[in-house]
Amino acid sequence: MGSNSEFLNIKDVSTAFKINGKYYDAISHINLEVHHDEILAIVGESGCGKSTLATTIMGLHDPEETKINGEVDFEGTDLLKLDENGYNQFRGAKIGMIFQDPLSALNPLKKIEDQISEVMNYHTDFTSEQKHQRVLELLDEVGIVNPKRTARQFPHELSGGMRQRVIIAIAIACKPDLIIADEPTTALDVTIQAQILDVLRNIQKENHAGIILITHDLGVVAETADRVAVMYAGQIVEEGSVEQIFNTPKHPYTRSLLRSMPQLDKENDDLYVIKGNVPSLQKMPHDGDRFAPRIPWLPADAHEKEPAMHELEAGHIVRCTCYKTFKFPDEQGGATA
Amino acid sequence: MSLIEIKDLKVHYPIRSGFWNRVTDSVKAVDGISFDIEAGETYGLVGESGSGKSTTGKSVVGLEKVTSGSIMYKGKDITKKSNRKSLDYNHDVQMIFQDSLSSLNPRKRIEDIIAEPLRNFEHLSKDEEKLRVLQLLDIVGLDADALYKYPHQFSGGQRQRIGVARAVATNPKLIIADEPVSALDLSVQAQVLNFMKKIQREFGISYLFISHDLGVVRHMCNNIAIMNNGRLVEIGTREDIYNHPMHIYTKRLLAAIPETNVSRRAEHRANRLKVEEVYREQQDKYYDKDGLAYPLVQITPTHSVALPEDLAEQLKHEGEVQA
Amino acid sequence: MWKTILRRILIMIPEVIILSILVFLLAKAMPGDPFTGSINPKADPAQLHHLMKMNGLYDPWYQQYWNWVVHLFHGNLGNSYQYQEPVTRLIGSRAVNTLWLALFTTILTYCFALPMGMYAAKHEGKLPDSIIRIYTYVTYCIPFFVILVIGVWIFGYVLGWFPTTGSISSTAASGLPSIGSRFYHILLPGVLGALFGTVNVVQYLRSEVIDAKRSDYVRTARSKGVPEKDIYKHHIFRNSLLPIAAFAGYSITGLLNGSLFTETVFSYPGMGLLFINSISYRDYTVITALVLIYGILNLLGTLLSDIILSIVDPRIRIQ
Amino acid sequence: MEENLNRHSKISAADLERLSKEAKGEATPSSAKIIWSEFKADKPAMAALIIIIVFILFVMIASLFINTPKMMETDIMNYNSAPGTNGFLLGADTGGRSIGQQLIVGARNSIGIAIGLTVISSTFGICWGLISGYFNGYIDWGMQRVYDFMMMLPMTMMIIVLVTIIKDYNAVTLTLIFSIFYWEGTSRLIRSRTLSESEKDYVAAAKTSGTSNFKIIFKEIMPNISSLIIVDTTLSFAENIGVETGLSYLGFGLPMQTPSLGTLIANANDPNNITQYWWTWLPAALLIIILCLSISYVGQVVRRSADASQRHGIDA
Repeated sequence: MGSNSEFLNIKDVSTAFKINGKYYDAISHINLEVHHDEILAIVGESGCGKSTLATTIMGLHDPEETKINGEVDFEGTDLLKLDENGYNQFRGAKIGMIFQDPLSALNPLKKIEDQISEVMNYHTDFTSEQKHQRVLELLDEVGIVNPKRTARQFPHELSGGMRQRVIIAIAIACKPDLIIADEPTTALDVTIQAQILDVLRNIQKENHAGIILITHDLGVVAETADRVAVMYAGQIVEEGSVEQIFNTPKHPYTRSLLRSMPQLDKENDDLYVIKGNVPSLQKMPHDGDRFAPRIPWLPADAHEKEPAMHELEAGHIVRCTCYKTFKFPDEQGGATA
Repeated sequence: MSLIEIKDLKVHYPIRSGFWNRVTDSVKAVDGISFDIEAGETYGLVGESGSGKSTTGKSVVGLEKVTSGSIMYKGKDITKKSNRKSLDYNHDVQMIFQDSLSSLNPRKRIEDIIAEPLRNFEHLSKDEEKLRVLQLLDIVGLDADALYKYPHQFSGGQRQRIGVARAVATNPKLIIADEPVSALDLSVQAQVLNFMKKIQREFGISYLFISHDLGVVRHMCNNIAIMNNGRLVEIGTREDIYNHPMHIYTKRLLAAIPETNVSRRAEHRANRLKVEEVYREQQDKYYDKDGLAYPLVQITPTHSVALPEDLAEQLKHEGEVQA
Repeated sequence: MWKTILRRILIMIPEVIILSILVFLLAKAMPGDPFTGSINPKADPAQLHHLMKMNGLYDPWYQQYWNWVVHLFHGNLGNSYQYQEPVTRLIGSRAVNTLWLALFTTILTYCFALPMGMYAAKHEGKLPDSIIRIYTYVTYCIPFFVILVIGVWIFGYVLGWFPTTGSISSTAASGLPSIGSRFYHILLPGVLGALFGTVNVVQYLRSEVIDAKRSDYVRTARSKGVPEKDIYKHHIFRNSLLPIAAFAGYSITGLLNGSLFTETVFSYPGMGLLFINSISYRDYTVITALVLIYGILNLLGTLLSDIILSIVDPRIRIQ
Repeated sequence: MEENLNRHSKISAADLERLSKEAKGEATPSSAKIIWSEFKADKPAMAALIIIIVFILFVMIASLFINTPKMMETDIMNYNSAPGTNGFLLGADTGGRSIGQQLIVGARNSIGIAIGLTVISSTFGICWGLISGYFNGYIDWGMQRVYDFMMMLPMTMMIIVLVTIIKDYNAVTLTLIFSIFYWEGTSRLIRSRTLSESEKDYVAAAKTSGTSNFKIIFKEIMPNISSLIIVDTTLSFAENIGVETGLSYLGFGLPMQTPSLGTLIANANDPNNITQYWWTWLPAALLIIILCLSISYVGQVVRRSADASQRHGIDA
């Protein structure tokens, strides 16, 4: 996992959406690297900008409604500078994407085989026989029991888990270096979720791909990720290895999130509740720590004016210095609200 | 006597096919389940999508036409509409829905939404009613200025709390909570669950808590039933289900819960794959020839499992030996 | 699927029977009789009485109905009192004209509507979209017969570009010139019908395309690296056009209804004009036959739509 | 409950007035206000609305001063008088009757029938759609069969046959005959929306709150499709002007002695009139076009205000 294996370098990327004629930042100044052979999880609650980051990398935004700044360096190319045609050389070929809702993400009127081989039409010069073989191979690889039969079916004839496997097959058809999985298991049952995560992990091992796994589910992160970036209100607030994040979380938001999970042996206690709400796009605070309003008991001088990222140990980065003095109200030395 | 007793409940939907469009088969959404809910407890009903848990909840609250079986409340079978009417059943049994946006009428103000059950079941003066609504809003942690607003002006968590306030309005004995927090973010989920617990403590309400999230269910419920394909496969206390699961389906479900302890994840994964393997191998043993679960057999006073007789005997014996 | 179609047809039978009874009774209830006006006004009442009796007009209604149905099954719709010729032959010659015009209008409608709907949706919210939307509002709300009258006035009388009556010029030679003349006669009503009949197809297609544009499967296609042009071709247009195909059946109803007006304004000898004339002459046999035919054509239109839809959409396809 | 609540909530009767006053200050505007503000923000829409209202009031009042039987008397002397001659502002027709006066009376008749038809057929169609969509099972099945049958009937033909059967019909009977056939479009639209509304949880919540079916249909579901109803009703109004005038044009609408915009346009059936005496029919045709365009434009504005994302006026 040396730094020379990084192939995706997101530098200072901001994406703003136009709402009633004005632009509002959905994500601001994101810096991230993705390496080969790793699963990077991006975790946060809804409205924190995780999906916007994914669609920004994929170039799926309508240029008239969005303003994107920064640089997405993918194997030496700045993706954000590409035109539509240039982007299409990457999409599907070197970057694959997996979506949340497996039913609507498949064209209801096309057979599974056609939907998988479509991606090969544009990125390979396979003959139709080769494509057919590859489709069967892929379906087998993602764990579909009867590839021949499934290839001939329509999406509505498959179960949710099967459909998600098909989506994965599409994403990996051209052996991409990067796979972006946006909430790939949210719509699925927990037993299916476990299977899909296994499939993802196996694919990553086999293809030496890098995976960006976007999810709100801390359990999924803990089970699957190698590295984790925690996002809040359009910014990354903490980044580190999965052990660093789960065993020694630093940022108040990370710690609050982990604390609000239902926990073993504390069934009769109340759960921890983070005060307030995630700010909406239009009401995003622009100076100071964006999480400060939700930990009001922490004195204002505990926060930096312009919260910067601080590296605590190799790979473990935290925004703002407030983590040093932060304590929960019920902890020793924590002030009451 | 239990608060509510569900006995051999079946909800089947006919499938019509063939030339004359006759009923040739049926979808057995709920296929003969029985359980009791005690006063003041939270009863968990767990299952994957399509297991029939929501249908069960809707039957208990009277929204679903029951094919056969009985739901006894105050000595009357409320699967009959006339009994529900004569008991003012929904005064005592209310519901919280999963989708908070869809469950609040977008064209009604919050006051009218919360007051709806009051207007139908309790005849209060205007001021009494308004006071009651304000107090209910206060209890779920919302300000009075919510009164004349519309549902879309609130966040998901706030809306779900409005739903809770409406369900509590008539001081019911039982609330059916159908996936009340699955659409919510983690921090908001905590808030709603806390309010539900608080209300239970203060008003002595029972919940039928329907969820697919085993973590949340463990946090909320004392007694739990696991549902699979329209049948119950295991019933027990929290302790029974989480520490001594007996049915392979329960075991498989528990093994699939993601492990948050990062250092144990390899071990956990190996365990899950093992359980998965066992599940595949022993499936015929735990399900009958139609792939359905067997009737429940009592193993301990609190713990029942859907097993064929020979297997049940064996397990009972093992249990005694262990004890 | 054949079973489904057959079942649909079976369900239609009682509908057609009820319609036939209804039509028959209504025709009977119409005031006047077909003879008083058509023969010598000084005719002997006894002779008239005899005529009525000969034609079975004094029998109880169910008897008359039964006779009518029996004849119907022998392909005999009776004689037109007004034209003194078998109704089947009379309607047959007129039906060709009506269907010819209807077919032309339908084809033309789709030729106008499909590109318009797709273009509007592709440029959603921009100028072309607004123009097309204004166009559809305008054509939607103005009553069609007003357009026809103004159209025939401007293009037929004032400019003199198109014929204003008939279905074929009396001087046209047989063969190619006769086809040309027929086509010349349906050109103006057809174009007007198509220009002002596009609104349903355009709006439906536009909203289908816009939905498809925003759908997740199109996003999937984008993430596959499919060029925009191909996304429209293989995903958006294909998926939006399939349900549109089913509209063709339903549009029959509208066209038949419109044929009464079109044929009156253009004095075009089709079934619609025949109906209007027959009403004035109380020509029962023709009236009943025409209402029945129009009703059955409406039914077949709906059936056609259902069949098309089930063929093109695998989700509805029934084994 | 009361004691329970009093025990656990710090709000008491003393706070009632203060709190509800505070809440009123935060209240959200109702949808009627939103529609009105949309009209205020859109000048052409306002103009269209004013044109329609002023025009309807004008013909209603002006027609009171016109003696219709006298107006309809034939006067050979004024055969096809051109506009501005013989004291006819808009000319006269083949019977020497004033076109201007006929326009006013005809417009009143046509609009009156259109309003009557819209009220009756929309009310019926809305109720039919709501009931058929809300109750699944046999009620819906039966209603659907009736609907299918009605859809099969060739409407215009049936109306013509009925008109010839009924002796001494007048504007009221004519409106009723039209109403038999013109509720279907509305009912289909309402039914499909009701079907999807009925599946939403707020309907289930109303059921578990003990609300009766009747109340759920008309007080819970109907307000949620009210914008659809308003839009559909305005557009049907524009369409219904075409229904009566069309039939009158064919000669099966209002009786000969009752002028309608349709009978005026029917003057164009005479090749002489259509080529030489354009004033006998063209004003009526243009009047219908302007009227229908204005009404439909108003309908579009209402539709837009119902869709929050397209509003020009205030945000809710």
